[in-house]
Amino acid sequence: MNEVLIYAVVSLGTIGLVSAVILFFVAQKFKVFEDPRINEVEEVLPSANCGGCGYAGCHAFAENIVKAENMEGFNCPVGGAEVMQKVAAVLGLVAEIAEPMIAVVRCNGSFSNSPKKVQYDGIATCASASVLYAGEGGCSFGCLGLGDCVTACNFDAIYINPETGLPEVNSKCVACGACVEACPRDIIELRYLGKKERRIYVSCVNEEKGAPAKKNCAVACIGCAKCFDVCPFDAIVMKNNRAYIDYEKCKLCRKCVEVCPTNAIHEINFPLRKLVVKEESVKATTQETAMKVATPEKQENNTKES
Amino acid sequence: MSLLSISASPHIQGDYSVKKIMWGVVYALIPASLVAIYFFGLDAIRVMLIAVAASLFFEWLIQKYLIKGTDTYMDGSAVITGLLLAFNVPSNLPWWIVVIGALVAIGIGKMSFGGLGKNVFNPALVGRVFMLISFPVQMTSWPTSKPLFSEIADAITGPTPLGIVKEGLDAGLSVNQVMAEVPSFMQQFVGGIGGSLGEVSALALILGGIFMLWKKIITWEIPLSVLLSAFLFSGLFWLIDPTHYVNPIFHLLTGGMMLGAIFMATDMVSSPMARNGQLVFGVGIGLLTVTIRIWGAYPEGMSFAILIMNGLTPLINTMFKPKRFGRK
Amino acid sequence: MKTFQLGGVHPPENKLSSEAKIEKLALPKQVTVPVGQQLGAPSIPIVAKGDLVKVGQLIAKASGFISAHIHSPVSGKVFKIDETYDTSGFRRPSIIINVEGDEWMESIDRNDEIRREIKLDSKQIIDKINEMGIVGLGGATFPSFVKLLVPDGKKIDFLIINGVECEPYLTSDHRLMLEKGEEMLIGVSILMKALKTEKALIGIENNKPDAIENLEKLANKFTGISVHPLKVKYPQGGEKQLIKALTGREVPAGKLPLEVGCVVNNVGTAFAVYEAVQKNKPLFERVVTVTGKSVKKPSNFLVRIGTPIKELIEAAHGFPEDTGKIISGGPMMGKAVLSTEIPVVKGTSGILLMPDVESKRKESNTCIRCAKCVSVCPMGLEPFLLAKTAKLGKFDIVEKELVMDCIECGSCAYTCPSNLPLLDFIRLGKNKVGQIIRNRNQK
Amino acid sequence: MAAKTQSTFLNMVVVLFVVTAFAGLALGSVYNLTKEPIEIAKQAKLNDAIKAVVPDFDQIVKKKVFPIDGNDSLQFYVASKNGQVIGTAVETYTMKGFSGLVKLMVGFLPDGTINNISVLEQKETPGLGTKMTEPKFKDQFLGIHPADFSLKVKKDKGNVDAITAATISSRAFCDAVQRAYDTFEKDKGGNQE
Amino acid sequence: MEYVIIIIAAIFVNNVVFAQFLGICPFIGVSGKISTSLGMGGAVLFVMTLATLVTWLAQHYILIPLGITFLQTITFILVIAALVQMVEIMLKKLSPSLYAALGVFLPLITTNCAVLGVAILTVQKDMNLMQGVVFTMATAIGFTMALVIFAGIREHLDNMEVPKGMRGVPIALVTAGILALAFMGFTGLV
Amino acid sequence: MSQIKNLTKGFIKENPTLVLLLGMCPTLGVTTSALNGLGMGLATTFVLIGSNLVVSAVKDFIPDKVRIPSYIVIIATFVTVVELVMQAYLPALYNQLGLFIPLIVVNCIVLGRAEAFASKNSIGASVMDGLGMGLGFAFALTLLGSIRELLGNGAIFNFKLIQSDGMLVFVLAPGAFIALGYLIAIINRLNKRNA
Ligand SMILES: Cc1cc2nc3c(=O)[nH]c(=O)nc-3n(C[C@H](O)[C@H](O)[C@H](O)COP(=O)(O)O)c2cc1C
Ligand SMILES: Cc1cc2nc3c(=O)[nH]c(=O)nc-3n(C[C@H](O)[C@H](O)[C@H](O)COP(=O)(O)O)c2cc1C
Ligand SMILES: Cc1cc2nc3c(=O)[nH]c(=O)nc-3n(C[C@H](O)[C@H](O)[C@H](O)COP(=O)(O)O)c2cc1C
Ligand SMILES: Cc1cc2nc3c(=O)[nH]c(=O)nc-3n(C[C@H](O)[C@H](O)[C@H](O)CO)c2cc1C
Ligand code: SF4
Ligand code: SF4
Ligand code: SF4
Ligand code: SF4
Ligand code: FES
Repeated sequence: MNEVLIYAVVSLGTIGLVSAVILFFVAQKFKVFEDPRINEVEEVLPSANCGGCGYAGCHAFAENIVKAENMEGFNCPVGGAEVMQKVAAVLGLVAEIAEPMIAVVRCNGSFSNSPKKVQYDGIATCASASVLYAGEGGCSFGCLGLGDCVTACNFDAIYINPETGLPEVNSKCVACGACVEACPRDIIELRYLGKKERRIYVSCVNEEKGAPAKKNCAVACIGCAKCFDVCPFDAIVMKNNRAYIDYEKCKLCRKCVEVCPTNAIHEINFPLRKLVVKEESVKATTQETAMKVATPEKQENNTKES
Repeated sequence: MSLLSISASPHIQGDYSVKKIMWGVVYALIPASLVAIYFFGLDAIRVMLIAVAASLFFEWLIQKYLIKGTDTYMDGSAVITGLLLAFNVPSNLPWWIVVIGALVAIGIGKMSFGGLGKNVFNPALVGRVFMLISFPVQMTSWPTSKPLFSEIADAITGPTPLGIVKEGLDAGLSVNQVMAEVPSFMQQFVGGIGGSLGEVSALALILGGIFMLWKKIITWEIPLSVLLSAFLFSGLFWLIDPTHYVNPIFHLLTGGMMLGAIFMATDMVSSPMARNGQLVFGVGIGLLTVTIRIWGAYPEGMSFAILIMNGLTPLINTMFKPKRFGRK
Repeated sequence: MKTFQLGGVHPPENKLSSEAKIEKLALPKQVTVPVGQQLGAPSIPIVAKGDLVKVGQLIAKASGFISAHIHSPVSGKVFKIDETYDTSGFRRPSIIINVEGDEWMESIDRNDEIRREIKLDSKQIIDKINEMGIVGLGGATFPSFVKLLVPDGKKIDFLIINGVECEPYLTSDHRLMLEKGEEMLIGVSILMKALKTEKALIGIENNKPDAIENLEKLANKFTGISVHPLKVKYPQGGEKQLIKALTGREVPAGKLPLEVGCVVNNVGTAFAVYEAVQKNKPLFERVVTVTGKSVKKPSNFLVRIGTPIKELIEAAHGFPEDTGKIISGGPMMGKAVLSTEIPVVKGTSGILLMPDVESKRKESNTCIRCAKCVSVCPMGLEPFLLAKTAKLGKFDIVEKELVMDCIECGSCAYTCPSNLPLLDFIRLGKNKVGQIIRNRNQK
Repeated sequence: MAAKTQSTFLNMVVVLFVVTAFAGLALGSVYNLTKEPIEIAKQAKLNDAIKAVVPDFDQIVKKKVFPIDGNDSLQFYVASKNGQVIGTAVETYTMKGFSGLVKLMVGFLPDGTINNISVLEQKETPGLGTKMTEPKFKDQFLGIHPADFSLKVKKDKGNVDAITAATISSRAFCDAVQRAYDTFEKDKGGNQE
Repeated sequence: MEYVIIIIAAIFVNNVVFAQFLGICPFIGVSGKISTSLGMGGAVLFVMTLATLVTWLAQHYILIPLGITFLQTITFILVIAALVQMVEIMLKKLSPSLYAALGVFLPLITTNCAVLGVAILTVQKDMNLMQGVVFTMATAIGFTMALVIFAGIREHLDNMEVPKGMRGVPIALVTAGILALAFMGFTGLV
Repeated sequence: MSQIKNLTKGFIKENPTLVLLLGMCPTLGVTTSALNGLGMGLATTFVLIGSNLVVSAVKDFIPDKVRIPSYIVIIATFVTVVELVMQAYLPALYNQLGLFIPLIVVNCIVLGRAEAFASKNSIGASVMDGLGMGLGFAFALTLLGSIRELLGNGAIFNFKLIQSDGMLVFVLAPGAFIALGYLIAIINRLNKRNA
């Protein structure tokens, strides 16, 4: 061995030794504990950072669930049960199985059902328009059609149908609730996806009395309570001149759908039945009956897409 | 009757428009263009036409095929960019360099950022500095002015007054010795000194500036702060040692000082929004220009100074806010 | 000539109706009186369907401190109490009265004679103003008596009377100052007495030289009232701007004029105060300008509250064919209305019918950062930045950039060469930031 | 995966020591292997430079250091053939380049005529100043005698054609050559060793 | 005067980022916000100065005396790595907020060319310790300046709708290019 | 993952420079010509392969706390080897690349691959990964070098294609940034189209 070799080995080795010693002691002295499971949980999460879980992004969710040490109230809507099971595995817990949900748009004030009375000429955000005026069709509860919900959705799951001017939800929806939050008129609601993706809901949130409601929109809920009367399961609540179907109680029997005089109750993904259209509603709106039949079909198609 | 329309207040709009502003600048550039044509003849027309046409063409092309926005090429801003680009180059610049300059100005300087209003840097200056550094030979061989109708033969190239001074001082000559070789202040003011198309006549540029001030296209803050700070800063050194530092008036009248202060630093897109910010911006340009002129390798520092301050503009905008009503 | 320093614009004045004398409008067949006409809590109806009411009879009571009484503008029978459409198409509870005759409450002094002597003391005046349901007629409909309650330890140096009327088109204040100058000045004296202040400054823009001249002449008879011509500049009528223009004082952000020893009232309010205190007359009618470039006879009407605006338009010789937008108020701050069925309320200062071509917003481009909006903002804000960040949903920045200081004057959107709907976005930001602040304060 | 070594104090220190020591060993060996080639490469470069600027020499290449006007010293390589000095390669420099240092090897014939010049080191702008290495510029110095050829660019009233748009580099080049010549002249007396 | 020249040269004329191409990764990575870039600049200033100090000593008291300058690279990087890790651990404890702000980028300082580059430059240029430290600090200031200017521009661009294809890194690089163009104006100042 | 995939992913899809944006300094600093880019790329490839190999071989013996320092030492060793060898046999290129050779140590790609790949994978896979990433890096550098040389000097690999001076900017700092910016924009677009 020559000199250079010795110097090299000794000096480098010494430097290595010294750094290791110093590092060790510094590390000892300034130790900060961070639960390593936080990172593990975060790795399992889909990193969509959509906030659908109610926390500021996936990291915050991971932090909180690790801190809580239990799964209660924690759900990642994007990942669904599968991901929650993985998270549970990391934490050594059992995952609650949350029933899958989807967003529904509870307004059917399409161009034909609720014709334009004025022309909006401002910026295209529902938040802005909803403060400014009732809406082009005159209903001050209805959809403004400017798509704040569409902007809010991170999953391309909601879009405005150019023919109706209303948003429609497709099967990409992960029920994160961003659109629910975004809608200034509280039109969108998360409901159970339902068996075979079948759902029944009142597609109107108008709280006006029958006459003025009907004046602006042919398919408004007029608060007549016929559905309320017919429901065998007490799933329908009447409040503020409108009916609301509780999705926890609804057994999808479709009785209410038949009795609604304005066709405000929508059923989705049910097999088509013979068109039993009642006299009065035909008189009221021929166009909209066709609409109503068309809507479920469209949704069905959407579901099939993926 | 059509449907009533609904919108939030205000319900009326003033009659300013982007087009009006931009074409206003183009009108303001006319005196300087005429002077350029007078002194550099057909060459000036050639360079200006090529620059404007190329700028318009690239703006249209990129708009249409790359960013697919609405057609804005006729709003006049590209015309200004083209004209100012032409104003910043010697009249004998080969046509293809002018075209490259326009491509860089519009393509890199403006459209890469998204087009009108979004660029950080002054597009014409991006083009100009790019050319200056890419083609130093062509960009720094200035034809001596060759007034229209005069007999002087072509292709005599001569340095600009700033170049003469820089060379001279670098070679160790005193100010008096070098100043003997440059045109008089009067000549510099009215026109006829060698240099780029747009910098030969301070008078024509000032006329354009007054027009823009009158039309409220620009405000006084930026031009004045640039000129004043450059004057004071160079004046300070001149007072200390007049044999090594030239007269501040010389600094004001030569090179791109007037062109930059009146037409290029004032580009609203790339300058600060608040009044105090604009003053800071202007002073920064003045100081940097003089610094580069006196100590740097380049005889002229206006373009660099403006670009650097363009880069600082976002910071200035966050640090200098308008005077708020009812707040300290 | 005095004016405020920061910002401001000068839109075309278009005061088409400035020569039109105030006319009394014929009584309508039915009036719709919304119970929420003032800033603050809606009032509570105290009449029922079928009740007979007289002109000036209390029909709805204030429901809280910041609220106001509402009096019947007509005599007749209450047809129903139900929701009706407001300016924006929302449904609001209103009292609908079928007009029968014109029978006034006996307490109201209907004599045309001017009553100059102020008998009541400060406290009584304030109570009277409250009782008569007076709200600010300058636009905000803020219950006037609240402003007059000066907290202990605060002293009011100036009562400022807002005769600026800086909005284009509108002329109701102008006509009032010409035709009811003296009554208005007595109203001012009453307000001075209520506030226990010696000085009142009346600010009038010098595009109304006749009003200035009239009031200057009359003011000589009063002590402590002076008239100040102001350079024409919008939004000089904004109270902060007016205080700055007249006194040089700057109301600190987020604070009331009280902070700098001022109270601002509109000339219309002063006149209403005169009528309330001297004539015992509640606020149930007001002057409304009906105007527009295609309107055949631009007019100023004295109108009962609750009259549908279509009747006003009829009286101005009809609805122009080319109308594209109807605005309640002026073109800078007014609200676009959905239909002509809506009633005149206490805050209605004018009805403007805009021709179709003018009413459509011009196509907007991108911001060219020309800073014009910055230079015209009377509050020293950066509208382009507020609008952009609000649009992008960066509400933390919107808040930091002081969006809550915006007085929504619209100067920025008016001036923008790119026709950007700046104020739309700024309002959006203001709403969101307001929510955020409220949520934060709740925590 | 095999169980990972834990982060105990001993493990840490030992591992890091072993790794570094091993690295030292490996590098020391490579160094020993490459030491010679590196020396040779350096030497070769110098030799090439000398060879390029003086006429064919046979044996000795002397190294000398001559101080010049108080300043730094320059390296001289005196070449001789058959015992006769046939030229001197002077390693000269200037700091006046566009980017500072420019190092040249200037070859003089015994009478002071410039035989050839090669550029040892420069950091000038590619495409501008770097043109000093090209024959087009360099060759104008061949065979001239600085006594009757002003080593200044034409702009400064000398005889040298500057590189277009790179006057600064050209000046620097001249400056370095001038320094070499001055030192060479000054040294002439004691040249014989 | 000598120091003034070193400082001006290091900050403006030969700016690390715009002219020397060192530390580009953090320049692109940490320049999203003005506040973070200031923090990063501070961290770099601190680490860089410390690193130069230590490596200079190592060079002059170990490597040169022992004739093993070929170990320069490995020695320097080892020393710097240990140093950064130490700073990181200490910062985590002493100022969690600063640590949170700089987050992942502290370890990145190890792999920031600027730190090692400047340490090597200092010994390459034969600077003495004082010059080396001044040079390093000026370089770090130049780095911070570039970072902050750039962060300002990027915050601004965040509010602009930059065309899709150019959004993010491409426009950042183009902007850096134009800034570098502008900084060429300082050529020749020293 | 198949070995081939380990090798090829570094070229376009996961190209360390153009997609992952690592190792920007050498990318910008040495690409004044295609040849320099290639030289730098190959030198880095060598270091990558070597360090990946050693790291994956010794990964189990290294405690976590000294992981990074140990990896760095390993990398630095290979870098110094490259340095010495180049000095000995390619002195001209060594002078051209200058400071950037020792800086390979801190090239984020090298440490990044050691950390992210070699410390978790077998020796074979790690070598392939190193080779792939290295070649990807070399490819990017050569590409950028060619573009800059072409625009700046009208040549590629010193082979003059255009008989004029070219645009000087591209040889200088600003041109490096600008050229890389547009190159990345183009690659992004291509990747999106493929995906
Ligand atoms: C909650 C609230 C409380 C107020 N209190 C007072 C007050 O005590 N004294 C006063 O002079 N004005 C008070 N004001 C009125 C404002 O100063 C102002 O005159 C009113 O909002 C209308 O102004 P504008 O038309 O300029 O918007 C109050 C306003 C609000 C909204
Ligand atoms: C932008 C703006 C413009 C205004 N212009 C006027 C005006 O021209 N005349 C007026 O009396 N009030 C105007 N106001 C309302 C005043 O700020 C203030 O509320 C009013 O003068 C207070 O008096 P009042 O309570 O008697 O209505 C304006 C308010 C704003 C925000
Ligand atoms: C980026 C850049 C690099 C330059 N590099 C050099 C150089 O290496 N050598 C040089 O003499 N001049 C260089 N210059 C040009 C000088 O700044 C100066 O303009 C020139 O040397 C003097 O001009 P002239 O030769 O036309 O008289 C460079 C210019 C720029 C813009
Ligand atoms: C007062 C004024 C000055 C301008 N100056 C320039 C200029 O120096 N360079 C330029 O390219 N465009 C200029 N423009 C045009 C326009 O603002 C510019 O192209 C934008 O930067 C493009 O977004 C100017 C416009 C105005 C109104
Ligand atoms: S549609 Fe609504 S709930 Fe469904 S994913 Fe989109 S935002 Fe979330
Ligand atoms: S559902 Fe709500 S958010 Fe969506 S378009 Fe309609 S109003 Fe807007
Ligand atoms: S609306 Fe608000 S932001 Fe716009 S000018 Fe008026 S106060 Fe300023
Ligand atoms: S006025 Fe309009 S274009 Fe000008 S800065 Fe403001 S928002 Fe932008
Ligand atoms: S390569 Fe230089 S900082 Fe990453």
